[in-house]
Amino acid sequence: MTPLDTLQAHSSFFVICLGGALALPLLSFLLCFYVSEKYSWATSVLAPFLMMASTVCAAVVLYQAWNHPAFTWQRVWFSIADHTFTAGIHVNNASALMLFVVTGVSFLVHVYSIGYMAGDTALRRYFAMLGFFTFSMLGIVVSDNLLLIFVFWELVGFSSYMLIGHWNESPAAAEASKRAFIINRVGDAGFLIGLMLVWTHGHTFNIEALRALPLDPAWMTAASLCIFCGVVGKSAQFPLFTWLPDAMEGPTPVSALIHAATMVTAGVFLLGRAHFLFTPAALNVVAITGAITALLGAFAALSQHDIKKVLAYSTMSQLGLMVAAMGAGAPEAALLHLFTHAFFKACLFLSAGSIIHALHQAQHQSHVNFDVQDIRLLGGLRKKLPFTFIMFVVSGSALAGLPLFSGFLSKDAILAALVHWSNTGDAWHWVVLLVVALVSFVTVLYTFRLVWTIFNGEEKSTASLVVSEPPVVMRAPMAVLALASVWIWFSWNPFSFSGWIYNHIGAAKDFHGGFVSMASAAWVLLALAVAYASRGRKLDSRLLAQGFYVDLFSRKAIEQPTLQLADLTHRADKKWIDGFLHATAYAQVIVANLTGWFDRAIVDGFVDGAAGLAKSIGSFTRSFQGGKIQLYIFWAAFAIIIFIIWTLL
Amino acid sequence: MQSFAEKLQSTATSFGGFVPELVLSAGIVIIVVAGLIARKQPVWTALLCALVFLASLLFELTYWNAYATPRGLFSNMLRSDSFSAYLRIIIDISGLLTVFMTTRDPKPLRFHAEYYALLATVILGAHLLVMSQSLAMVFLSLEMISLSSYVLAGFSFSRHGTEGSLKYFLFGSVSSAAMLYGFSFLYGLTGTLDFSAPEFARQLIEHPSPLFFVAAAFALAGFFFKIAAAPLHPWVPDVYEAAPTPVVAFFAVVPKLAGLGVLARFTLVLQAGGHAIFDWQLVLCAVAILSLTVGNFSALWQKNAKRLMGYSSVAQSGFLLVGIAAFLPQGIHYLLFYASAYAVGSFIVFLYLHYFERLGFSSLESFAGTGRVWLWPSVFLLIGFISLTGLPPTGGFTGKLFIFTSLWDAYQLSGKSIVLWLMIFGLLNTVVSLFYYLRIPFFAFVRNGKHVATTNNLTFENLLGLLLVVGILFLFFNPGLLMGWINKINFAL
Amino acid sequence: MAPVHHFLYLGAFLFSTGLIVIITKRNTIMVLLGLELMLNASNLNLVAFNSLHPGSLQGQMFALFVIVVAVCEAAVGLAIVLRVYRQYRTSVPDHVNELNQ
Amino acid sequence: MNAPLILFYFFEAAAAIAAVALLFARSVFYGALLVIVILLALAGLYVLAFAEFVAVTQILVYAGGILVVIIFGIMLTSRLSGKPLVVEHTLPVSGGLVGLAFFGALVYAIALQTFPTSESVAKTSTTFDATQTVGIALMSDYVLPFETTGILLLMALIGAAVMASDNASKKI
Repeated sequence: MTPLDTLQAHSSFFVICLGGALALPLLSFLLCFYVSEKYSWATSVLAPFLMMASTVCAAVVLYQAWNHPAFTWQRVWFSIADHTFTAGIHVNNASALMLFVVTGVSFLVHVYSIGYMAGDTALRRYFAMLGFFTFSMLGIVVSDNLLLIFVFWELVGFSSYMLIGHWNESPAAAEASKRAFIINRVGDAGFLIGLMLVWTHGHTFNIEALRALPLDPAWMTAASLCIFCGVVGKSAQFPLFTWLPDAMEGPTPVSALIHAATMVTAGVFLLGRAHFLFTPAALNVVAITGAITALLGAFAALSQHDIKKVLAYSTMSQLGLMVAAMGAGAPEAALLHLFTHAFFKACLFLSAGSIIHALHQAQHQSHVNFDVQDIRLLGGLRKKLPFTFIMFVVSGSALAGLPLFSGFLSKDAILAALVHWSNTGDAWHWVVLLVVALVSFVTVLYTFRLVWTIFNGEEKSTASLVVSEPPVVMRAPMAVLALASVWIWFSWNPFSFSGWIYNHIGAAKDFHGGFVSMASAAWVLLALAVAYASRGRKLDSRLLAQGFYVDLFSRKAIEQPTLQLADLTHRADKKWIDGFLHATAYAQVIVANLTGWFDRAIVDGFVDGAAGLAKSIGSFTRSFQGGKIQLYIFWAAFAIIIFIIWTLL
Repeated sequence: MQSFAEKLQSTATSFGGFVPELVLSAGIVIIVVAGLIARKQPVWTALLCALVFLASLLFELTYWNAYATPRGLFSNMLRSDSFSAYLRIIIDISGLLTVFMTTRDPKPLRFHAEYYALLATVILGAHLLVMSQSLAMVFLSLEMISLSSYVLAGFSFSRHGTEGSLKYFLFGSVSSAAMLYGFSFLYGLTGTLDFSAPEFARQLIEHPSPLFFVAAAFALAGFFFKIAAAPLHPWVPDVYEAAPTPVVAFFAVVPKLAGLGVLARFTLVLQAGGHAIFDWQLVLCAVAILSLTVGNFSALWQKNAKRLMGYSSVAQSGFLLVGIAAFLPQGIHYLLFYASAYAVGSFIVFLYLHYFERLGFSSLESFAGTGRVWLWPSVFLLIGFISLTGLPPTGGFTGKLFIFTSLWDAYQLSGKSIVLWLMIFGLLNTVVSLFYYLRIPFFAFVRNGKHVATTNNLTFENLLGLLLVVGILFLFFNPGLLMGWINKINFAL
Repeated sequence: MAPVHHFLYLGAFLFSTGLIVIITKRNTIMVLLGLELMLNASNLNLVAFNSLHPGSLQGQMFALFVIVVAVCEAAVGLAIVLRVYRQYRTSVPDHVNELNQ
Repeated sequence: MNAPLILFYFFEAAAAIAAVALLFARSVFYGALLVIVILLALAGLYVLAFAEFVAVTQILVYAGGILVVIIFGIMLTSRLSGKPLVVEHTLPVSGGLVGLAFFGALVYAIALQTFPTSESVAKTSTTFDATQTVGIALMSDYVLPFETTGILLLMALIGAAVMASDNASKKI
């Protein structure tokens, strides 16, 4: 297709807007670097302004591209012999929406950063890299070609490395950025091999062209699994997820950006773009990986004490859900969750940042010092930070998937897709469904545990502090994002995910029986009840506290009118409810420990083990290198004669 | 039977296709004489040497169109064609870059005239080697490269330099003696020294025998030594560690590419278009797999940057061999592309390793924190390493992509499992190489170090490095330009 | 005229002997002598094969060039050995192994 | 059995015995003398294979040139150390086995082989103007390798001078 064709379908205004949406973040990157040190405050005006312009452009693109034929623009990059490499842009509904979400969230994060990063010594670098980060992500979103995606993929990795290590004076931050960089490279190596396999097999990188090719399933399984390796690294899936919690060392707005709109979502988005490459066998692997990640993340989130780490593990768990949905053959459900997640997770992080910011300011004034991110030291902040509390509850409800919030819709879509998948596929598919159901249950638990611990109860370390809400530049983005976390933007009907987005970002399948929706609503509310019941408990001592609550619960049950059934009910309650709570608590401890152990022994062990294996092979190959020349000659002669004899015989 | 006069006449016409080599030969003599006059002025000999290489390069480019029609020179001792011309161009450019690098190094300057004359001799030998089609010329030009290289390896004038020189010499002479022994049997088996002659291939196809296999194996051993492929590689790390860095950069490119050029011709004859009774593709694939594994896995252990590059050079030979092992015309084209990307990437890396070496950083740990102080050199070094690994956006990626494509095509044509294995090993080794190539950048950017230095970014290295980096990025963003040029090369005997 | 095979057997013997000398002798000059043996084995082959093709001189010419190359190798090799000797005070190749990481 | 054949086996035996002796020689000096014996025996074999010019070169260049240089080297190194040069062996068993394996493989391969000959061409008069034939060949067909060896010799000379120069071994 030549540029001319596309201009007939799309106005030149559209093309200019698309170009603007892409180029303005890059411009922001370049300009921020060239602002002189003296005027570095200017970057905090310049960068958000440029991002706003980019967002407006993206909005126009979204408006014009929505439900139109995909905009494609392609030109020959280079050609060798009979192979032609192309590079180009492909904007369909999903990428237009993603374009808008990325620029929008990035814009809000920019605005928020004005307040959050005020006074930072490396403000120029910060805003420059934010712009570059956004640009790289936009590149992934609009590229029509796997090779180009890989290039931007690497750039995203590079800029996240720079941002996570923004405070590089801190050893932890340097270590975390290194870890993110290296673990991502491991995944990227797989991606690279996948690319080579795709190329050798299909002789094209263009996604639309690949879609049209008849591909050999065995090779495509191998290639798609290799590409999935890249996704595993970038989207923090099992077993390459360890960098994500560590990446919390970066500034909080960066975490918001990484978790909501850029970086980790890139993997899921790529899965959506290249979904057709995945054979059923590969999709099974994808689904299982996603389910494992979701489970590990959810349980790990339960046992964390650092407010940002809880959110990090929750992101990992939500990404696991998206990947599982991809594996179940429902990319539109996964993408829907990607979009809803982008808003509420950004809001959660910004709220967490607001708490951290407010407490830091307060600490600074009254000269006390404690770890403001440790939730064990927090409590009762509802009165001091009412606005942040509301924001946190709204976005937390969306994360938990309570009805009337966006998270409910998208999680419902994933559950419906999984129900459909397990009905139609192999028997073990049920396991994935059950895992996902369990994860959505645990999600409620940890979200509200966080809310209750931070905002309710007694004030602990903060009692003596004078805490004030952050400035309006920080509150406004939170409000916008919280507003975007309610259902109305995604579907008119709060109990049906089948709204304007879901139906138009892919070949939407309507699995929707009211049953799933109702069941999931009931399930989430049950979880909410359990969360409420166990709200005050510390995870460490919950086994001791166990009896009291169960007794309370049982006593209420005994007070039921039917005395004859009382004993039976009592025993049933004892047996079931007690057993259930016990099991939950035990499971939490066990899985949390398991996750910790897993992280240390298997994941680190895996990385170390792979390196160790490679090194031991290396020490073998190197052992012929004793430094003695005659030994060298001997080994060379030996190799040759063995080779000759082997061939002669 | 031609008369003597006719032979003289044909010799005289041969000079027409031989101008760059004549320039080089004259240059060697001039440099030696100039060295006697300007004993104390190393700059003048450097300039002279650069001029000689530049002249040779310009003549190559001038005659580029004339090389398009292959012809034999000097009674078919040499073959002038665009394949060898392309390699000679890379070799000349590498020579120029080496001269530029040397001007920054005080060590070789004590014997500067000798140094530059030896450099020019290696270049001349490399020119002759890629053009050779007679076993005698192959041996002579290979020895020309080797003997000069042995001396160049010792130009750091330290104990280690001498040791590297001795090891290089002993290992090299034994392998060239083995190669010569193989050549003598090939001569006996075919009755001719001209391996492009029809009777050479005919004899080998019609009378295959164990001796033919043994002889060819011996002959290949010499080539594998020259391109530093396993199992003839043990000298590489020692020599790379001990020799002056400009010389190492030179060794990593010039003898390797020259050896590769002649190896490509020679194996094509051995394979005889698939008519050979013995499967030489199998041998090449096995050697490539072995080189990749030995080079990459041993490199993981290294603590010294140059030693690490030595093993990396072994591994890169494996990748280069992939292009030959495909036994496809397109494979040769892709090989040339990869060779160009390799040469540029390798020079970037050595240029900056040299730069840091002169600042006192040679072990991997000592690079800790250099990225913060010497930003641009470290970034350029990183790009060089990325290219050697084969990641986008560098020419190394494009090159690797191409040669694996041709390997895949070869697999589809032949269906041999060894080819598939080579592909799998090659891709896996790309991953392994990531771990050690990124170690220096890792130390430079991630680790903290205490360096107090004022840096001047406008240095000679940075200008040259920028040029090379732009080149390597260009090879990624627009490989079509170079590939279009390469595609005009007709590789056939 | 003896059959060409007998030349070749002697050549093979010299080649193998040269190799053994190179690998086993703990003296660099002895190693150089072994090297000369290996080169001479090839020369013997070349001359012997040339006797099968009386019309051409290819083998003999090659042998001549090999002799010249052998001269060069011996000169360079001895120079290197002498320098090793000056710096390491030894002519045992095994003792020259400081590069052995 | 005619005279050339007797001479042939005599030279073969001499070369082989000297080679075996070299294997066991413990003195570098005797080693060098044994190599001279081998080289002379080979020169004899070259004459029997109608390569008089090569034979003469062998005697002049090898026996007269290379070995003088080598013996000079032996003298120089022993003068520097002041100790008699007794040569030990390293890796005697594995080195010997590899050598034997090479020999075995080669003999096996050679024994199976017949070599092509070109009888049809009239035998050029090799006796009286061999030198002239070689000279013409050097100046016509082999002019390139001839000139190449010229440069090779020059560079070997320069290289050897650099490596052997006293100046070079000074510590930097």
